[in-house]
Amino acid sequence: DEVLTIETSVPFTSHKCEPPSRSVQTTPKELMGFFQDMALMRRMEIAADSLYKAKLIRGFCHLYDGQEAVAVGMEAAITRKDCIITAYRDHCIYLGRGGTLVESFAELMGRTGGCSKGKGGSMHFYKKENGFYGGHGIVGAQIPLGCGLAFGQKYTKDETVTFTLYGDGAANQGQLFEALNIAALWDLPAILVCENNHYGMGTAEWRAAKSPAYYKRGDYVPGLKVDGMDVLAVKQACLFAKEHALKNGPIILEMDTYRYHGHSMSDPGSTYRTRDEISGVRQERDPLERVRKLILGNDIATVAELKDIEKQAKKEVDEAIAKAKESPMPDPSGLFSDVYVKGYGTEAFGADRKEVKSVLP
Amino acid sequence: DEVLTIETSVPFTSHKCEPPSRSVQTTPKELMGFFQDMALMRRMEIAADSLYKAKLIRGFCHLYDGQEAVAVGMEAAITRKDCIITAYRDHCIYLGRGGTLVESFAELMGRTGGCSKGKGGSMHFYKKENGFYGGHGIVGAQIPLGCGLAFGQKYTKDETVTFTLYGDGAANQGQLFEALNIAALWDLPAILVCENNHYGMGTAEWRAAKSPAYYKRGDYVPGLKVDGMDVLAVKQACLFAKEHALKNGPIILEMDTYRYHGHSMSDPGSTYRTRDEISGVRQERDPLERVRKLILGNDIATVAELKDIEKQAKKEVDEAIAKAKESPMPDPSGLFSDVYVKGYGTEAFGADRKEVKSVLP
Amino acid sequence: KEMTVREALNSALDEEMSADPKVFLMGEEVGEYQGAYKISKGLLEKYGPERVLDTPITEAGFTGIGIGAAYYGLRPVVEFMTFNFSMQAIDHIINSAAKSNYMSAGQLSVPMVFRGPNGAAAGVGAQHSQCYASWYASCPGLKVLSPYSSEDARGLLKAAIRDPDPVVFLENELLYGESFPVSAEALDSSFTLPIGKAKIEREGKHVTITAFSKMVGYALKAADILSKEGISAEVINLRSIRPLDRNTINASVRKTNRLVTVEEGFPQHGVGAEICTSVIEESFEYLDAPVERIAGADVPMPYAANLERMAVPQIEDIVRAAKRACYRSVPMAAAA
Amino acid sequence: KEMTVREALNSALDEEMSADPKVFLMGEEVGEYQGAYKISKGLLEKYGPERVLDTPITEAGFTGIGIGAAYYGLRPVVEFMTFNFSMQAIDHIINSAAKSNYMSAGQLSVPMVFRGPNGAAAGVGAQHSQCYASWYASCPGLKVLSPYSSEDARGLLKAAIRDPDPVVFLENELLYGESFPVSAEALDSSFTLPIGKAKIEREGKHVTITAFSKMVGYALKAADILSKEGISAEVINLRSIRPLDRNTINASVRKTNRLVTVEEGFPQHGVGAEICTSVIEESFEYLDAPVERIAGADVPMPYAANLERMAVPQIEDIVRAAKRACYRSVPMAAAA
Ligand SMILES: Cc1ncc(C[n+]2csc(CCOP(=O)(O)OP(=O)(O)O)c2C)c(N)n1
Ligand SMILES: Cc1ncc(C[n+]2csc(CCOP(=O)(O)OP(=O)(O)O)c2C)c(N)n1
Ligand SMILES: [Mg+2]
Ligand SMILES: [Mg+2]
Repeated sequence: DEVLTIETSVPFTSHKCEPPSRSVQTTPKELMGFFQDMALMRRMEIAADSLYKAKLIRGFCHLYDGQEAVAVGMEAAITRKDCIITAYRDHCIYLGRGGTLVESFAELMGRTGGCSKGKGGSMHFYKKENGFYGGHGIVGAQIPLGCGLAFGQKYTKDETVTFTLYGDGAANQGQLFEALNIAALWDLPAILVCENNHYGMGTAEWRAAKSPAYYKRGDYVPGLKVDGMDVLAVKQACLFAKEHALKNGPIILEMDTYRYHGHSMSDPGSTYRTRDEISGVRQERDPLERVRKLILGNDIATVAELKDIEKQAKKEVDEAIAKAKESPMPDPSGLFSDVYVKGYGTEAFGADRKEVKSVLP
Repeated sequence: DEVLTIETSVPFTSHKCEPPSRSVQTTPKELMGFFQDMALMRRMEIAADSLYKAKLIRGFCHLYDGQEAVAVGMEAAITRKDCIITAYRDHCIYLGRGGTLVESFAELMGRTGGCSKGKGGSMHFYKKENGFYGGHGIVGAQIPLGCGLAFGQKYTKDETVTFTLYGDGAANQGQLFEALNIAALWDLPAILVCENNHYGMGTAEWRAAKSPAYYKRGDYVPGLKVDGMDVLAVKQACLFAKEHALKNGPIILEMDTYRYHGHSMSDPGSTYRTRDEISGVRQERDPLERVRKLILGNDIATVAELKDIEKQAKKEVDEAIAKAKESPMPDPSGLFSDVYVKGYGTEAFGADRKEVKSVLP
Repeated sequence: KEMTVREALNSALDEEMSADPKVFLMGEEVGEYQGAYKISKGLLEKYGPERVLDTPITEAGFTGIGIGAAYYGLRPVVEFMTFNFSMQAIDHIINSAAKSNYMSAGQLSVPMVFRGPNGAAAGVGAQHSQCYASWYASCPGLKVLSPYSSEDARGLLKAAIRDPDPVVFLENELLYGESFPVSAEALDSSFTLPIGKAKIEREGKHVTITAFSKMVGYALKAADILSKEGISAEVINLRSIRPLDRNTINASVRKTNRLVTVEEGFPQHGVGAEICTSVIEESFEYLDAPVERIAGADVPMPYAANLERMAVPQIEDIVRAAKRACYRSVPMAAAA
Repeated sequence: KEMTVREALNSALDEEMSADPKVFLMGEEVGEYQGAYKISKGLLEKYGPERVLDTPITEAGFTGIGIGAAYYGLRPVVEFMTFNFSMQAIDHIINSAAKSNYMSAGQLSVPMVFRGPNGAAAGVGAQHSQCYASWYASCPGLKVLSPYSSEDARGLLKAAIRDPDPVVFLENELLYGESFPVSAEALDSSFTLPIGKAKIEREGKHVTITAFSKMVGYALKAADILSKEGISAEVINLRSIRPLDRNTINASVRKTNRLVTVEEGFPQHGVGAEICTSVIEESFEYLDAPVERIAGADVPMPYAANLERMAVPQIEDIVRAAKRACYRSVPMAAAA
């Protein structure tokens, strides 16, 4: 495959490190893959929106559309031996790690076919065999957890790294500073990826952070500010970060990105930001459109071919939903499974303990 | 009274602010007061050590000798309308705020005459009417509490400030970063005073902090590094900080200081640092000796006069202990008092609820 | 007149803020966003950003700041977006708020309220569904209230804000939109309910059912069903988990001689366990049947709708337990 | 052979670290300082700084890191200097450790131990004396153990480290220096005790006394006194608070027909409340007297020695309660 060298949209801004080059190496195949992956993610999230409105998905549901370049660019730089952990906005990260659409939708609809057998829900997707550790619902808590994964990697001398994703809102959490300090003291191969979509729920970054320079958080750890809407910039930054982390310990990547949807399905997403702002980002920075332009500009595929890919994505999503709907609800016995790995034969009780109980294996 | 101008031991190191002048104004009277106050504190802590060894004080007991210049210099810069909150190493801060020796020793011995009527103990001294809010046993927790006091001051437009003291170990706590961010966002008149005595229990600062530059914590808030063994430097820094905080919001003061005793009475204090290190500080940086030299050098008092003050301090301490010993143990009814301000007449139970109970007023 | 629980809470906050300038509200999204669940709607506009404060998502930090402000003499109302997140701040609630008045022998009182939705909502999974009633109510120094109806919500929240001690105020997201009739008296700005007193929601003769929050509604529905079968159930709305109104509970059991406790939280060391024990301690000889405990299943909350339904008490669970207590035979089901 | 609880814990850690390279220890002062209470003495020297890690005083951070390491497949032992400080990390213990295996349908197991001294020590005041047994034991997903003797300490800690689930291991500072006889079997490196099983420390006929940790010793002393007065008390050392050995407790009560529960923690929603309720649920008809509950006083821990003594159960409280349960008359004291 031919190698292309493409300039990132904007330069990297660096803190306490030499930034990587703006010239990113890629191939037509990689670009086509990026387009395909992002189109699929975009479609999945739009479908999830509909399923939610049709009341087939319950509770919280946080969509990732707009931020796809982060998930996709990161995967292009790392292997499945590297670990990823993120927050509740986890559908696309899961897909990027090799999760399937059917398992995603089945989980969202609370079916046994889900990646957590319907027990986790939207916020709790996992794929441990591919290095994906969730899906965490408590803002900021995944940051020490991710540093702990990195601890495990260092302890077992695996020469791999962990990417810990969190939002701009989460970046103010004290446990970030605690974990970062320990990661730095212990030289853990931990990469903190702040997905700065500029809002934590309805709060603009500057209202929540005196210093919204998230790539400088903690000050003593190197950091890089990256255009998170540019999949190639993300890939370049992640390659750089992985190399850095293996040699020197933690590093922070701030991904400048945007979520098109509201925070979750109960948030219209339009009271704290203008429609112009949203459509401006869509028009000028959309990650999928950027790749489309690159593909067309480099004569890698035609407009129609790309449209076909998008149609194919829609078809895959629709088929997956149909399949997921066929997956049954969990068996009632599932209420008591997986409370423990080892239950020692003790009894666990249902709401009416005289009526429903179970012996934990 | 004649005004003296004295140079601080070392220059201030500043972060994101213009440091105050090294030339500090004082008077003979003030210097004599400093000597007297510090001599009394020193004596009090040495007496507490003996009382502990005589088993008259129980549990934890954290002594302040070596760090007296921080308590005394700070008080010289502020009023009792300003607030102070600190950690468990609180005896001398309490004394500085106008607490009495008798109440201190009575509290240490768990007597009704104690500042918390014997219910708090060594770590829980308070003197709210003079702006002293404790005495807190959980490392780092006093930092948001102190910012909350500052919030109260701003809310009520009192034009006063809060000094929140914490150790180098506590400086790594995430809640510091959380509180500092909020204090900065809301322009709270909060002064964070890191008493850097270079050890958190048995852990040297550099083993606990990747970046031990505590005056730069958080990065975006101004800070000042101060020789905390030089009472005049402390006073100058606190004057500066108060003015700053009222105008611009939070500021950090890192006081370079030293504790002579072990962390608490169970720690000999000699396994993680050398005896040479301790005696070196005593000889070269002792806060009391520095003031003695200033007084003698400026012909304010004679060697004998200063010795007399120290003797007087010893006498006061001995008398206070004798008095405190006469204070009775709390009445058993004290077990149930102050659980609530308003108990609504509900019952509270003792260990054997059929035997001991009380109606809460 | 009818009023939703949301309106009741909102009006209570509004009235107390208007009555006492020391009262202020802080928390995530309470201001510009009008509250994640719109409890604080309109308050920012009315009282301004000095008294309605949006915080960063840093529970330990802002809770500590709230408590410090209470030390200083203000009357903060700290909202947790849900009580699950209060775990990040629980050291402050226990060690900085609950214990301060005692440790300082009365010098450092902490007149404030911690409030927000508690327990299970719908489909929000294991990390967002925990009930904290028993944890907080185990701690001396705290008061713990949990309203059911709009009248409860108004009367208890207003009482909590006026109370000189730290109050943990456990709401329920699924009740926010529910409407209840409210009396004219309850609409008066002077209205409060007494802390530490349970309410007999429905009088009965044969069995006592205790519940709090959303479960009161279930208990009342169960009582309807039971009455059709000739069982007269007395339903006690606890309102206050700490102080627990042992007198009202025991008096009722001394009358009915049978007890069913209902709660959505985990069973072990739960509210039901305490109520059962209190009745054994004080009214042992009056009990004609074993106490029946209905509680959340002893598992983390599953997401799937069918499992979730099994994980929280249903009306039929209460009915079945009440019948058991009354020695009506019920068919024994197989273990799951 | 005699052994202190400290030596028992130390040897258990040593043996498990030696047997499994995935086991490591982290916490404040566990390394160079040899442990704030010297439980980890010699381990840094023996296993090096990769496996014995001194942390900063940042419980949320290092606990989260420990749990992440367990996700990855290691077997961390996280020491809290005391369990009071675990409140800064409790969100991780509950939401990141206890619930992960369930939420992930078995993908994310968390094989680790949280350990340290729990409950009252001597003269350390309100913020350093809380017992967390009932809080942690209320949470499905966690196992909660609390040793009394050296044999308990060895057998339970070794079992906890080998267990594939998160275990909260509640020690007691005042027991660390106590010596107990240990059998040859218990000294073997293969020795473990079963999780979820209580131990009958002393058989008896007239009354059952349940206790855990330090209170087991008090219960045994109370049983000595009672035996001199002709009352034969059966003393149950719970060992495991979750799973709770309901079978052993109920079997004992079915034999003795009387129950006294003893714990140092706060009474409301405590361990005693759960045990009482379990017995009411399963053995109501066997009870000949109200269950007697002995617990910490319902107040924050006072510092003064005389009040502190009143705030925790004493041997005479247990004796008195047991006699009451056996319908021996006791003089009623005035309210305090
Ligand atoms: C500790 C905690 N507090 C509050 C919440 C409620 N909450 C969920 S997501 C969220 C906003 C987070 O914003 P950000 O970190 O920027 O991530 P984004 O949603 O933008 O991806 C809040 C407040 C929570 N889940 N956990
Ligand atoms: C949250 C918490 N963790 C641990 C402890 C135990 N502890 C008490 S003091 C201390 C050391 C604190 O060091 P530093 O902040 O430097 O203050 P210093 O004692 O030197 O004044 C520790 C670990 C505690 N009290 N609170
Ligand atoms: Mg965001
Ligand atoms: Mg220190």
